[in-house]
Parts: sequence; C-alpha cells; structure tokens
Amino acid sequence: MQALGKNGIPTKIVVIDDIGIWFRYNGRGYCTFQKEERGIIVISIHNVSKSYHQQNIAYQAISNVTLNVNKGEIHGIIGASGAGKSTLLRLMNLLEVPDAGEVLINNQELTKLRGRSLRKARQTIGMIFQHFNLVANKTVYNNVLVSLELANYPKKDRRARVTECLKFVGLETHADKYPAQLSGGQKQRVAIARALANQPEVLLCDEPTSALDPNTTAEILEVLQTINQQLGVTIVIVSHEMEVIKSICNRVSVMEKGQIFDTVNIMPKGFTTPDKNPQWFVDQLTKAGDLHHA
Amino acid sequence: MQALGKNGIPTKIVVIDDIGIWFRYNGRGYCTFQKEERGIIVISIHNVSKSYHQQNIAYQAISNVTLNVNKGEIHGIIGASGAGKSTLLRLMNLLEVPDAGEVLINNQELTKLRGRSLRKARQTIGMIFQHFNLVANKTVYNNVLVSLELANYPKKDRRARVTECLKFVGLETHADKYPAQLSGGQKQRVAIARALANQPEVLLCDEPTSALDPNTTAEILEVLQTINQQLGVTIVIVSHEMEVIKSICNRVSVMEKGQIFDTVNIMPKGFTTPDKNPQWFVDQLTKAGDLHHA
Amino acid sequence: GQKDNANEKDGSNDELVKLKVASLIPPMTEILDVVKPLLKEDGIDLEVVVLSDNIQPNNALAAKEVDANFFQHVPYMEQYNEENGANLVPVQAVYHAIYGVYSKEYKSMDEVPDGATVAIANDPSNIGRSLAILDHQGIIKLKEGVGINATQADIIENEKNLKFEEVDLLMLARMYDDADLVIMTPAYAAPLGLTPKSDALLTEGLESKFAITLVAREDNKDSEAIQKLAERISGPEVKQFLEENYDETAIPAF
Amino acid sequence: MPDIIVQYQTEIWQSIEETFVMVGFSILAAIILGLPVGTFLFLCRKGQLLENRVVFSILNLFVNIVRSFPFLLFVVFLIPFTRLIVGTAIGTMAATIPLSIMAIAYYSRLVEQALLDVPKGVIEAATAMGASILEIIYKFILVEARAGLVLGLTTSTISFISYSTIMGVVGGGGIGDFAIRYGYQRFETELMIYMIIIMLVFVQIIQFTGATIARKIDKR
Amino acid sequence: MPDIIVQYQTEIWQSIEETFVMVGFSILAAIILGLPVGTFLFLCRKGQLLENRVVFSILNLFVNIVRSFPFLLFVVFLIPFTRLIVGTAIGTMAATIPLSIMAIAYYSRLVEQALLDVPKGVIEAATAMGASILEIIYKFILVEARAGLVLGLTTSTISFISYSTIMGVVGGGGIGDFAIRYGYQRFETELMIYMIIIMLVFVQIIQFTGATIARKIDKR
Ligand SMILES: Nc1ncnc2c1ncn2[C@@H]1O[C@H](COP(=O)(O)OP(=O)(O)OP(=O)(O)O)[C@@H](O)[C@H]1O
Ligand SMILES: Nc1ncnc2c1ncn2[C@@H]1O[C@H](COP(=O)(O)OP(=O)(O)OP(=O)(O)O)[C@@H](O)[C@H]1O
Ligand SMILES: [Mg+2]
Ligand SMILES: [Mg+2]
Repeated sequence: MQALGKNGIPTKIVVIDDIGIWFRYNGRGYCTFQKEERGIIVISIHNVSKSYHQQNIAYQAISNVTLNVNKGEIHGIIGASGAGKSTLLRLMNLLEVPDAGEVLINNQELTKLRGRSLRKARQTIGMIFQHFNLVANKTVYNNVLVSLELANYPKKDRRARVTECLKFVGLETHADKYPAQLSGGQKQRVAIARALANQPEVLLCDEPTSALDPNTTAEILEVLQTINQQLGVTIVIVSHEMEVIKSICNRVSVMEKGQIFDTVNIMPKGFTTPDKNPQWFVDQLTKAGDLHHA
Repeated sequence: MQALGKNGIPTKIVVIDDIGIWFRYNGRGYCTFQKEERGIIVISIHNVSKSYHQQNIAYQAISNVTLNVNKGEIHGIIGASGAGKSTLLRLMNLLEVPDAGEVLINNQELTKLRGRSLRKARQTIGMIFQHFNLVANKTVYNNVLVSLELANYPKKDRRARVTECLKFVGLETHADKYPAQLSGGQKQRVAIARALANQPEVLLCDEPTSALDPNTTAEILEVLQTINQQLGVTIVIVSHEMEVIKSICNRVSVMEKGQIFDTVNIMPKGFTTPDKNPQWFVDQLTKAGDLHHA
Repeated sequence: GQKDNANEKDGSNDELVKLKVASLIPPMTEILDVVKPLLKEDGIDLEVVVLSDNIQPNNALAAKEVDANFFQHVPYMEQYNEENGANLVPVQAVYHAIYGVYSKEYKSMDEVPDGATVAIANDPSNIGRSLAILDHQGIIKLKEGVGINATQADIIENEKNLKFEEVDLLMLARMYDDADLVIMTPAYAAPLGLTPKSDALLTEGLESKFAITLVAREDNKDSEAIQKLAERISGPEVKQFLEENYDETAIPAF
Repeated sequence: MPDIIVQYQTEIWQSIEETFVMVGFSILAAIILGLPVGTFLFLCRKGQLLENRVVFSILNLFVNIVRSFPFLLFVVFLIPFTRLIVGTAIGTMAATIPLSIMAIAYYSRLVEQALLDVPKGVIEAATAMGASILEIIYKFILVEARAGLVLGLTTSTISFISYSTIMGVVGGGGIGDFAIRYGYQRFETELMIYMIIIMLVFVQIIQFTGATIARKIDKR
Repeated sequence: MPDIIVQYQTEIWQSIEETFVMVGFSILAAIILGLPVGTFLFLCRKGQLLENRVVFSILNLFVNIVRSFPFLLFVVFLIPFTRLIVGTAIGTMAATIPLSIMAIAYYSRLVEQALLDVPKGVIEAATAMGASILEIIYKFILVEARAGLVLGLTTSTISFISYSTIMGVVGGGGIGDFAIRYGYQRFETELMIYMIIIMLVFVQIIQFTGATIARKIDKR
C-alpha cells in the first residue's frame, strides 16, 4: 500500500484498524487518525476548573477546560510558563483534585472514585516527571519492582516483569545500581520503566526532557515513541520546548492562562539524534553558512 | 560603506579599528576580525591541565589546552556533557587552579597572582552562572552593590552605578525586591548587572540560559549581545545548546574529553524572540507542514 | 547634700562586716534568716548562700568563698576533711535532726516482711548513717568498726533480707509511697507530716553525734564575726523559733 | 588497668549495665513510639498527606513541652505515672519511664525533620503510582529518609546517655551517676575522670557507628 | 494571682532575674564565641574554603566532648576554671561560666549546620567577584544563613534554660532551681507547677519569637 502524505512525501500505510491508520513515514511507523472522532477517547476532561489558594487569594490555574485524548496518540501540551500545563496534566490522574468538572479515563469517572478504587485506577496511568522522582535509596531494580508491589502483581512474575521493563529501556545491566550512579537520561529511563511496569494504557509526562541535554533528550523521546508504537500506549506530554513537541506529537494543545487556546493535529517531524562525536558539533556550526575554520 | 558578507548578504561596515571590523548585519551591529591574529588577545590559556582527585583516582578534566580569546568577541564553548567546558571556563578566573600551564588575562599572568592581587584581578572579570547564584537574602539593589563594595568603588558613586547597571538590564523598578520574587530571566539579569558593575573587560558565562525557558533565553542572549556591542565586553559563553551558541557567538571552540577538538569562526545568526502570544505556538506548529486544525 | 547622703550610706555599709554562710534547705536556711537581723545589730551583714547539693558548701568554705557553712553534722565534715585534706572545724552545734525509719504500711519493725525494700540516701555519709541505725537497733549487722563509713558491702548479717535502694537525698520523701521503709532526716519527713517522735519505727536517739553544726575553718573560727554568729545561732531567738516551728523535728542542741 | 578501676570493677560493670538498660529502653521507645509520632508530625503538617491542624498541634505541643521541661522536674513530676506503669518509682526500671517519654519527644522531632528532607517529588510519584498512605510511608518516605533517621537516632542516643546521668536521683544508677556518687561525692577524682572517659568513649563509639551506618545506607 | 505566687513574689522575681542573667550570658557567649567556632568548623571542613584537617578535628573534638559530658559533672569539673575567671565558684555569675562553655559548643554545632545549607554557588560567585574570605563570610555566607542562625539560637536558648536548672548545685539559682527547691523539696506542689508553667511560657515565647524573626528575615 502506498499513499501520499499531505505534504506530498510518500508514506506506506501498514494497517487500518479502529484506532486509526498506521503508516510508515521516513522509515518510522506512525499511527494517525482520519478523523478525530474516529479515535477511541482514552482521557476525557469535561469543564474542569482548578484554583489554588495562597494567603487567601485564589488563583485560577485551570478555567473550564474540556479536552479529549484519543487512544494511541501522542498528545502534546505546550504554552508559556504558568499557563497551567502541569496542572492540567496532574488533573488527569487526580494528583490535583478539580474544583469542578469531570475527569474520565476509559469512560471511568475518576472524579467519582475514592480510596482504593482511585488508587487502582491510578495504577493504570503511568506518570513521569521532569526530575525523575526515583527513590534514591532503592536500586534500579527495586524502583521498578515497587510499582508491581503496589499493584499486587503476582509475586512469581515480578522478577521477569521488572527485567522485561528494564530491557525495554535498555538498562538491564544496571539493575543493581542506585539512581545516583546513573546519568540523567538513564534515570529518566528507569522512571519510564517504572511507569510501564503495570502495563498502563496512558503515560503522562511532565517536562520529561527539560532536565536533560539535547543528546539525552533525543534518547528519551525515542523511548517514548517506541512505547507508543510498540505497546500502543497513549502518551500525553507537557513541554515548553517547541522542538520536543514537534518531534513526536501528533496532536498538540496550546494553553494560555488556564485555558486551551487551540488544539492542532501535526505530523511528528522526528528528531535528529545528535552524535556524541565532536565533529557533529563542528558540522552543525559550519552548516550555518558563512564561516571558515580558525 | 557597503560590503558583501561572506554569504552574499549585504553588510554595512561601520568602522575598522585595531580590534577588528565593526559592521551592521541584518539591522544589528557586529564586530568581526579580518584575521584572528589581528585581534588583541584578552584571555590566553597556555598548555593548561587540570585533574580532579576522587577516592585516589585522578580524572583528567582538562589536558594541555591552549586557547586565545580576542578582545570584543563572543567566544562560545560547546561539547558533550563532561567534556570539560565548565572546568575550562573556571580556569579563566582561577576558580579552578590549573595543575600546569598559565592563564593570562590582558597579559597579566593570573596563575602567578596570590591573595589580594588575585582578588583585584578577579574583580575585572565578571562571571555568571546557570543557577544565578544570587544572595537570596539581599535585595536586587544590594546584590549589585556588594560587587562594588568588594572592589572598593568610591562610596559616593555607588548608588548611581548600581542604578545604572540595573537600568541597563531593565530592572530599575525591581531594585527593592528579593531574588525569590523574580522570574528566572530577571534573576539572571540581576546576576548580569552584578557582573557588570565593576566594568569588567571579560564576562564568563557558564550555561547562562540552561535553566531558562526559550522566551527568557532569547531575552538573556539579547542582553549579552548588547553588553558585547555597546560596552565592548569580551564574552566567553559555555553552553551545551547548539542554538544558543549559534545565535550570538562569532567564534566557537568545540571540546571533547578535556581537549579542544576544533575552533571555528561563525557568523552569529541571531535569535527569534518567541512571542508570549499563544498564536505564536500555533504558528510554529502549523509552519511545520502537513496538518490541519483539530 | 545629695553626695553627702550617698557617702553616708556607703559609710554605714562599710561599717558592717560581711559574713557569707552557705546552707542548703530549711530549717537551716530559716535559722539563718532568724539570726540575720540579730547580727545586723552586732554590725555583721550576714549573706546566706543557698546551694543545692551537699559537696559544694564544703568546697566553697575550704576555698574561702564563704566564711562558714551550716548544713552538716560533724562526722560528715570529718569525712570531708579526711578526703580533701581540708581543715574545717565545728563551731557550734545547733540542732539535732533525728534520723528516723519510716514506713507507710507497717506500724512496727516486727511487721516488716522478709525482703522489704529500704530507701536510703545515696551519699556516702548518709548511707553509713542509715545503715548505722539499723545496726544499732540490731536489724542488720555491720563489719566491726566501719562506723559512719559503712557501705552495703559492709553488711555481714541481714536477717530480714532487706533490699536497699539508694536514691538522692532529696528524693527520700518521695519514696515514702514506694519503699517499705524510708530512712531520712526530719527535714525530709516533715512535709509528709511525719515526725521522728510519733511516726518513726526506729530513731537514732538524742545522744546522736549527728547534730547539725555551724562549721568554719581553722583560720577563721576564732574571728569576731564567726563567734558572734555562733553566739546568736545558739541564742534564745533560735531556740524559740525551733520550738515554735520544728517542735519535734529539730531539737535545739544548745 | 588502674588499681582504682580494678577495685571498683563490680560496681563499674553494674553501672555500665544500668546505663545500657536505661539507654536501651529509651532507644526502643524512640523507635517504637518516637518514629510514629514523628511521622504523624510530618504527615499532619500543612500541605502534607494527612494535613490535620488539630493532631499536629497536639503532638507538637506534647513534644515542645516535654523537650523544654527541666528534666529533673520532669522525673519528679512523672513519679505517680511511673509507679502506675512499673509498680515502683525507684530503681533502674523506674528510671526508664521518664527517659523513654523524653526519648519519644526528642526523637520524634528529629524524625519529623528527617522526613521533611524527603523530596516532595518522590511522594508525588508514589501517589501517582496508586500507593496508599501506609505504602507511601513504608515503601517511599522511610526508605528515602533512612540515613537521616539513623543520624537522628545517633544524636538522640547520645542525649539519652546525658539524660540518664540525672536518673541517679530515683536510684536509676548508671555510669554518670556512678561518677557523681563515687567520684564527686566520695572525692575519688581519679575514678570520676576514668568514668567520664568511659562515657566519652561510649559516646564516640555511638557517634562513629551511627555516622558510618548512615553513610553506608545513604545512596542519594 | 494565686496566693502562693503573691507570697513568694520576691523570690520568684529574683529567680527569674537569675535565669535571665545565666541564659543571657550564655546567649552572649554563643553569639560572640559560638558563632566564630561554628564558622571555623564549617570553613575547615573538607572541600570548604579553609580546609584544615587539624583545626577541624580539634574544634570538632571540643564540641563533641563538651556536648556529651554529663552536665552536672561538667559543672563540677570546671570549678577550678570558674574560680580563676570570676574569682568564685558559687553564685549566679559563677554559674554562667559552665553554661557559657556549653553554649559555645552547643551553638557552634548548629552554626556549622546552618552554614552547610548555604548553596555552594553563592560562595563560588563571591570568590569569582574577588571577595576575601572575611568578605565571603560577612557579606555572603552569614547573610544567606541568617534565618538558620536565628533558628539555631532559638533552639540553643531553650536548651540553655533547661541546663540552667541544674545550676542550683553551685548556687546559680534561677526558676528551675526555685521550682526544685520550693516545689519539690518543700512539697509546695502548687508552686512548683506554677514555676513550671512560667518556664514553659518563657520557652514558648522564645520559640515563637525566634521562629517569627527567622521567617521575617528569610527571603529565600
Ligand atoms: N501548588 C500550587 N499552589 C499555588 N499556586 C500554584 C500551585 N501549582 C501551580 N500554581 C500556579 O498555577 C499556575 C499554573 O501552574 P502550572 O504549574 O500548571 O503552569 P505550567 O504551565 O506548568 O508552567 P511551567 O512551564 O512554569 O511549569 C501558575 O501561576 C502557578 O504559580
Ligand atoms: N569538583 C570536581 N571533582 C571531581 N570531578 C569533577 C569536578 N568538577 C568536574 N569534574 C569532572 O570533570 C569532568 C569535566 O567536568 P565539567 O563540569 O568541566 O564538564 P562540562 O563539559 O561542563 O559538562 P556539563 O555539560 O555536564 O556541565 C567531568 O567528568 C566531571 O565529572
Ligand atoms: Mg509545569
Ligand atoms: Mg558544565
């Protein structure tokens, strides 16, 4: 099957199912949607508002936002600092409880759940953070294991599952290290492995690459894309970096002052993995045009 | 005077002096050098080596590096994480004492100075850091003032000088605030004002924008460029972000494993100041090509 | 005029001889308070230094920081002299504080069961004194000749298997509820409403050599001020005071 | 071995044993009760998981009062309570009661401080993973704070030793009391100095052990 | 006003005054000497500006020994020294000596801790600006650590009050000693409780004042 993408670049459609249209582009596999309505809605936010109170002054962080995230998409959230991106994301797993409105995950009304059932629901939603938030006193292995323990994953299968997840992020040989012994990118991959352990349907990412350098950012984005493509995990990613959003998202919401300004569908443009080779830097610099070697 | 730049874009040569050729390009003023040798060397690093000892294991952070920085240039240092960029910069004002080799600022051999004379020399070298390193318990005004106090700046002129510096970075109205009340970009501008107070000839910047978002990064880069152009301050800027280096540097050293891999002259390509307007995000996203509004 | 007045005042103060006396607890401190105005008439300004442990008053006296002290009996003082090479001397015995053995539960020594606990003070001279009472009354038997220096190790016979608990002097009264027997001075028994005469199972008896005594140093014992103090402290006012306030607990020794 | 130590051998051993009993019970109380009290102090603080002004204020007041009570008076004040618990108010066992209560107050404050050092992000990650409050405490907060908890217990233990010297008042005995009674009251200055040295050696050993363990288990 | 307080008015006022003198001198000593000792402890640490193993070890040992010395024995132990300084070993003034030495050791440890909280970057920026060590201390480190220093002094002051209760031994007097003498020895339980309440009120006032000042001057 050959098809012509919107921009005229040939794409190879692999399969069409009820999730959407899976195709290959530039040697990579993607899933997109003919129509937004076609997708199954995984996360649904209805008229949600959230305000913070500080010294008796209420600050409206999110005002009356409605947003649907479709199954299998990588949904970006971008906007200026303070626009409410993180708050919106944290509303999706009820880390922040909304003042008004509903949050639904897979048609289950999260805002109605309490105690044990809320915790159960949260176990199906992975989350990764800018600063990794690993337990520094647990080994890589145990950081992943704890997520299985919390979900009462069958005891006998835990070891295999942890190893599998670590393999997925390429850290199987680092299982016995502590987070402090890892680089930033490795730490984030442990956090991803931990989030994946319970086979979540959704992965929420708050600035997952903002603490990382460009090399490592590309590394992590690649892992996220693989998760989306190979495991079909829906990803919501908050970032203030245009490059990050453009590189892997197929739908992006732009936020402003606690509201969604616009939501656009885009074609993820991929990322160039910068080389560790110093010549790469020189090439990048000289590519720019008018210059001569010193 | 009209001239044709290397890339064919017309540039307007303003003046040629013994520093180099000053010209306008794209509406901005720049200074470049016909020949590297033409420039007056402000910072000179000769065969410098530096190793760190941790648990009796020596790690060679800088091996036998030689580098000249010319008066009036914005010299970038880029390279992978751990390449030794920060260490090289910190050697320039002897925050790290080299194991071997000499460091000269304005032909003064810094490595020979001790005590008071070293401190005097340091007062002519400004430095700004990734995390600003402001005194959180001093007001903006006092943060700048302290630098004048240290240099025994005439008492009666201090107030005027602090105000002048704060005006330069656009913070004159924030003089009585404390750093915690400022945004990241404002904090970095205070740090710049503090570094400028003693009219330094050189400004050393270690990842000055890495803690900032893109809007603010552009803001700070603009301030640095203005300092370079209006005050003729030589700037050395360490960054791992290619975009940052490309946007304002006219000479760049690429580092690898404690050595300078290459040094190239480039034409600074300027920076787009991202708009706070959310439409800017949408434009950026849609510019990318094949997409439709959701 | 004002200046003169001030001088006059100073002058009158100068005429008074300052006398510092260290003491511990009532009634000792109160006796000193009684003699204070009397000594003023004799041209002596008495300052009472209240300390709260029973080593410091002797240390202070030996170091000439006070001129006398008033809190101890002669054996205790002798023990101090011996251990520290000091030369403190008794000046005037003032009152007998009769050690008594008290019990909340038992009316007589016969009722006291085997293995009863006995609370005694934990400083050496009071340990010795407490054991000596029991020895004297034939309840236990101590090694020959240990006298006031006895410790529990010197008990050679203990028919009732008494168990001794050494507690701070100041805690003895609090132990009344706790221990089967408490051995203490009247000063500590008084707040409990106990007197040696009517409540103690055993007492030392008036012949006790443990009279609370005014103590000074060899070098100042004959000084006029000390002698005046000795005179006043064994005077009728003190006697009257003790009889009125400490009828059964502090019996004048002069 | 100096003669005087040989001479008083039995008593010295006994006093060491008494100190061990008193300090040992205090440590136990600190762990069994001080740890939960400190954890509650932390959890009930403003902005924390179990934010609860009333519980926090009560616990905080308890800790403040016990810690600022002059210890000697505290011991006396507690006598009726001590008698209720151990049946007597004198002796080493009785001495453990006021010491243990002080230990709980003392350690719980250090526990609170150690837990406050746990990055909020870790607690947030735990919540996002669907951990219950008990799981957050056991599998995250206490794990992350363990080095601080050990250091706090070390500091506390040294304080307990210091407090235990006062327990001679109620017949608690112990090394410090021995030093006071034999060394100070019986003027065996040499013996007193040896006892002080023994105490300081204990303190140094505890300090060193605590610091070493804390360093070993701290992987941050 | 309860009768018993009216009755003992003079003595109570005097004991309060004595406490103020003892604690006041301790605070002075803590500031005048504890602050520099703590600063040196910090500066001489590994990796700090004046890294010096010998000085650090000596100061560290001094602080450790004083802090782990049973305070009663410490007071006794210091008598010859006290006599040398104030000419006498008894009375309120004499009591200030051991208290002050304890205060220096106590506060210096808290100073060290507070200074360790100052971000290394600030010190680095100061060095890069050509500040001398003295300037770094006065214009940067102490400014940045000031809230911690005030909180430390608050904690210390409360400890000094607690330690001052023991000073009755050498005739130091003070509220705690008064409570012990009248309340405990003379069984004036009511009076004792009032005195304890007075002490706790003082402690709460100090705690509150210290915390408020620290919050006000903390701009971080
Ligand atoms: N816990 C809180 N208490 C008070 N105000 C808060 C809290 N969390 C967020 N806010 C405020 O809510 C607004 C939105 O915050 P949010 O963190 O969602 O913004 P953001 O878009 O993620 O910004 P950034 O890019 O800086 O992370 C901000 O003004 C912020 O100050
Ligand atoms: N104080 C130190 N002690 C020990 N090793 C150090 C120290 N500072 C730097 N290093 C080591 O020296 C090497 C060079 O460090 P440097 O900070 O100069 O790198 P960099 O190029 O600035 O990297 P980055 O982009 O991560 O800041 C690194 O391997 C680092 O681990
Ligand atoms: Mg955010
Ligand atoms: Mg660096």
